[in-house]
Amino acid sequence: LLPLLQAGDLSTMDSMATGNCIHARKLCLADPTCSTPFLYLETCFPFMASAPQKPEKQENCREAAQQLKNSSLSNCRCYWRMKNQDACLAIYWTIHSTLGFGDYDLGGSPYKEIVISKPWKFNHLHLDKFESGSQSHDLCLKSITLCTLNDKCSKLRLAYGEVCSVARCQPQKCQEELRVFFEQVADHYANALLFCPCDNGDDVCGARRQNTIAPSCASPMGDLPNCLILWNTCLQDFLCRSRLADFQMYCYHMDPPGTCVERHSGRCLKAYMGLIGTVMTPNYISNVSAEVAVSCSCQGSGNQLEECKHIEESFSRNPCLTKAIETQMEFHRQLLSKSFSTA
Amino acid sequence: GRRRAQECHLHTELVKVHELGLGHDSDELIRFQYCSGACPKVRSNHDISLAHLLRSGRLRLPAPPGGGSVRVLSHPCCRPTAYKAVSFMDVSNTWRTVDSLSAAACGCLG
Amino acid sequence: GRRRAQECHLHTELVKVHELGLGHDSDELIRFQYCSGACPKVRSNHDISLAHLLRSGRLRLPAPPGGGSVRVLSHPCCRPTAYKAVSFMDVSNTWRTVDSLSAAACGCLG
Amino acid sequence: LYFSRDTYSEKLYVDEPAGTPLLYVHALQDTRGEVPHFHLGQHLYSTYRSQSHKNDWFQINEDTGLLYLNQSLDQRALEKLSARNGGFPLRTIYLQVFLSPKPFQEHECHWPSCAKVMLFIINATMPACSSLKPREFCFLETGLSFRIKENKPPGTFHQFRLLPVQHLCPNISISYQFHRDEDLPFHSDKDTMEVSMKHSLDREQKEKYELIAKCTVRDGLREEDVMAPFPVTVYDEDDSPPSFPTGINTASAIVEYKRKEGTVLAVLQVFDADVVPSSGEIQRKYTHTMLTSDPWVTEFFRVEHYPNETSYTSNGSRVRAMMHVYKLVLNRSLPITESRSFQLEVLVNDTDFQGPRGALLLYFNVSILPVSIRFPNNTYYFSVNRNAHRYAQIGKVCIENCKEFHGVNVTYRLQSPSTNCTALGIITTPESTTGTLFVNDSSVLQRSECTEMQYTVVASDRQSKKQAKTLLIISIEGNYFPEEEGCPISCAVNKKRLECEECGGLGSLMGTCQWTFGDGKGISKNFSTCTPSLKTCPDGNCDAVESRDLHICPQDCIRGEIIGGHERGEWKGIKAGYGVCNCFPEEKKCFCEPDDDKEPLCDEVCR
Repeated sequence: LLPLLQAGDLSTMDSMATGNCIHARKLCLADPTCSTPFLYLETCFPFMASAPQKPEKQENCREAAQQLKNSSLSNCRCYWRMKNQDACLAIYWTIHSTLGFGDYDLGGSPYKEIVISKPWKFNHLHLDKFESGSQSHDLCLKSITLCTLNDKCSKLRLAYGEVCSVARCQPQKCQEELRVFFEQVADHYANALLFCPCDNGDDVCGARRQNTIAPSCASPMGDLPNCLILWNTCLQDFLCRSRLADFQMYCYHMDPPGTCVERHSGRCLKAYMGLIGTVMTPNYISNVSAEVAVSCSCQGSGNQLEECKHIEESFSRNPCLTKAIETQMEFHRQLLSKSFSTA
Repeated sequence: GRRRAQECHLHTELVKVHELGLGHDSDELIRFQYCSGACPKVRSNHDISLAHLLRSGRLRLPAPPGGGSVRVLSHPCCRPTAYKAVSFMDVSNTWRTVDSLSAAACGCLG
Repeated sequence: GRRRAQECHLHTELVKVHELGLGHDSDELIRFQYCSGACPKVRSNHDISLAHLLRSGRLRLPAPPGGGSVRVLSHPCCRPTAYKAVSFMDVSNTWRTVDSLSAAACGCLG
Repeated sequence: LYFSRDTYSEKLYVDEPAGTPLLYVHALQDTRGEVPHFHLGQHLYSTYRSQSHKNDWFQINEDTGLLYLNQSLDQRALEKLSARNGGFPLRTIYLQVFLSPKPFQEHECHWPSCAKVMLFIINATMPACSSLKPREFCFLETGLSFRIKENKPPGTFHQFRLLPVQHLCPNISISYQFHRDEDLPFHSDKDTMEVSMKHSLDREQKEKYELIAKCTVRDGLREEDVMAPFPVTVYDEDDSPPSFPTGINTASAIVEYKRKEGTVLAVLQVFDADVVPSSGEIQRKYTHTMLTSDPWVTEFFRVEHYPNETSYTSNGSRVRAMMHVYKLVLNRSLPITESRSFQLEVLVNDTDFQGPRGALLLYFNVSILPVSIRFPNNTYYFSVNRNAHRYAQIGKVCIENCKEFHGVNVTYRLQSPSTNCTALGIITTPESTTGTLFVNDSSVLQRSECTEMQYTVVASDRQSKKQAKTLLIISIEGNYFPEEEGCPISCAVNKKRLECEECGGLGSLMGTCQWTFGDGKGISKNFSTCTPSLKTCPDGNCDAVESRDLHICPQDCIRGEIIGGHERGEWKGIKAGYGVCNCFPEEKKCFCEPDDDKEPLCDEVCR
């Protein structure tokens, strides 16, 4: 069996340059048997399978895709923090978008993520100096303080904080800066900020956690859109589509069903955070609950109520996601409350 | 080195938002940067004379009606030459941004 | 008007040349102009917070090794923005000119 | 023809022998007499669709819909398939099953004419029967869920047996039935273990059946029951015509004072028991047209359509439906002279509904009343203090029902018989149709010979040129006292109460500014400040007079920088401030800071 190129346990670093789709495209263009079908495929529909196309055009596009099955392109992937991520994703979906399984199964994630998780060390004493005054055991506040104490985290957080502020909210820019934050900040800071535990009934902590991604600016609450419409809007933007495919693969496809693959839980949370800043931004449903959901409803779904519920429940009733979040919160409870006991 | 530490430069202090005296209520910490330090190098004839007149008491400055001391400076002042905004979540979990709250660079001015 | 007096503006003082402390010896009087006054209109959020942090004692400034006061200004400084030379005859009746001795205009800087 | 499920699934162990039956797919008829033919896609897929592989291992019986192993899936075959799975272990194989005579294109797998088959690969040989738990004989973990279209012929849509397990352990006795299956439209046959519909279904009666399937496993003396949910969703068809929920198809619309574009004049509702077409297409398929040939009507009126999903109770459960709201709205502002009555018919058409009664008529009885411009009383009396500064607001005049008017453009102006003692001006506030009187020339007030002013106020409607007039008498009171030296022209500049109340400023009524105390609770709407008139400033509204000159009330009108703890007004001004807010209109700048601001500490620290 092929070695499992998966989270954390890959000893040798698969160099980012070779496996990605930009590189694969260069190789393909140098080989006429590959470049001809690929260049044709680029004219098909850049990234959306359900674009209304004339039947014979769809047939030729599928033919072109089949011809590329054994090329380096059909195996290429993209990386989270790579340069020109957008260009890479565009190439990926040029290959993969003709072969969807209907509109609700995006067939695998474009991202290959080598998660090298370094144990998280932070200076308890330095932190306690600021926490000593306050008796609050608000671990979400503590994770914010930890971010403030870290140059990069603080800078990235202020960057989105400014364009998401009430007096100057620019939804588009706010979403963009949120994406930059979750892409570039070290995973453990992002995890601590987003998956910090709150004691039952501590609605102040819960409200802080719910508002940390500035929902009132990033996704202003009009009346809830239908989840199917939201899903299709996401599919039209290949960054959102990529993050959704990533989420679907690592948080929802239970292989085999009913089981959450333990090793995926960290990767699932990364996929979850990847959606923050897109139209399908998930968030906590209230300030007293750790349940998450996407802000959409199934009103007006007609005969597609099941598909709509499927989308809704892949966030709000997803055992693997819920378990991954609970595990992460428990980890932070022990990590962050250690300093209280020593204070 | 030691001399450089005295000269006008950027200092950082972690303060709680409600300590800023702007009326915002938040539990968050922010990085407050300000300028402090001496500006000896660029003094002019005017400064030297002014300092001497002040030191010798030759210049008596009328106290302003509203009380408080009158400000006379016999040297350039160490002040911010650039600012940056600071954002935080207040107690109602609304994101707020305060413009030009923190110094971004310092210089000897005047 | 009554208020304008407190704001940063040009002041004039008639002083003897030797009182300037520049080593010149002359019996002549010269018009020495300098800048003084408040700069309330040019402050920023930074200044308001810095003033509050200083006043509340929240900013403890480490005394510099050489002693003397550490300069932290919580408002722009009233300083000359232009200078002018002053000429006089010294005791040996030789005309002397000292550049940038007197302030020609004032402004709130920083 | 349509599949009764959009996804089928089954477990597949390595090395199961060729010929092992896996599962049945079932098709239901759209119309009687249709005969299903099942075709298997040529490729099988894994996690990544691009790495498909020729399907050499699975076959389907074209007539019975039985999917079976054509060739055993051994270790070598599994490795070959895994190699094309982007580096992930192969856990699930996807197949596509098509329905109809001609094979559908391979990749467009959408229900109802294509279904997905998920085979969960277990990389081990089939366990012995004795080691299987009762549940494993009965149901898969992925669960069951079925789709049946309403009004379609009844048919068989499921078969309970888990074929591979039953093929391996023939002597285990398994039986299935519905838990509490009285008066259900479904029948579970004990022998064939097939489930079929007793009759066609009507979604408007019940759209979701949450059944429980009970499986009884007998192995020798041991008998055990296993339960599993068996949900059936009834799919809708546009088979219900639109109707009036309360029988009301007529509404009256009276237009009097509210004549502004966008004003909602009347509302009617149309109910539709169907939920198709869905929200995406409903605006296109549910059309409404105003049946009028009078261009004037289409110019001044429009109908807006708001479809909302609703639900009602039937047979003990909720059934979704649609409530369509139709609003008659003014499309343009109506002149005050316009007066007419007419009945407007609107044709609402559910174009999706095949049948005669797919359209309805709405009736709006519209009556437009003329309105006149009139002053309530024939003389207004006001007084003004001799020390009032320019822009002091003396009072307001307005025509009868001015608060009611919307979309009517009334302007006010002053006419004065004499020219010497005339100090006032008037400004119109469009939104509230009022005229505000203000001091325009304060020097006149200081002349002792002027004790009274008389004006005629003229209100006119710009569109119809209709006018109304009234008399205005202003008495000039108090004695004039010259102001302190060095006072700023704007009250807002003052930062302390003492300097505030010893000076006047633009807009001050009595010649002196007024100090207002804040509540001192953080950033708050009531901040301390110096104002020309507590009545109008600061009140969060940069009114028509104040917007004439920033010096009057910068607290309400500032657009520039606000420094210190504050919250900006939506368009302009200070909505909330911390401590004392004072402003410098010349510099277009305001400051809000605690008033304990003694002189800054620089001197102690920086000499």
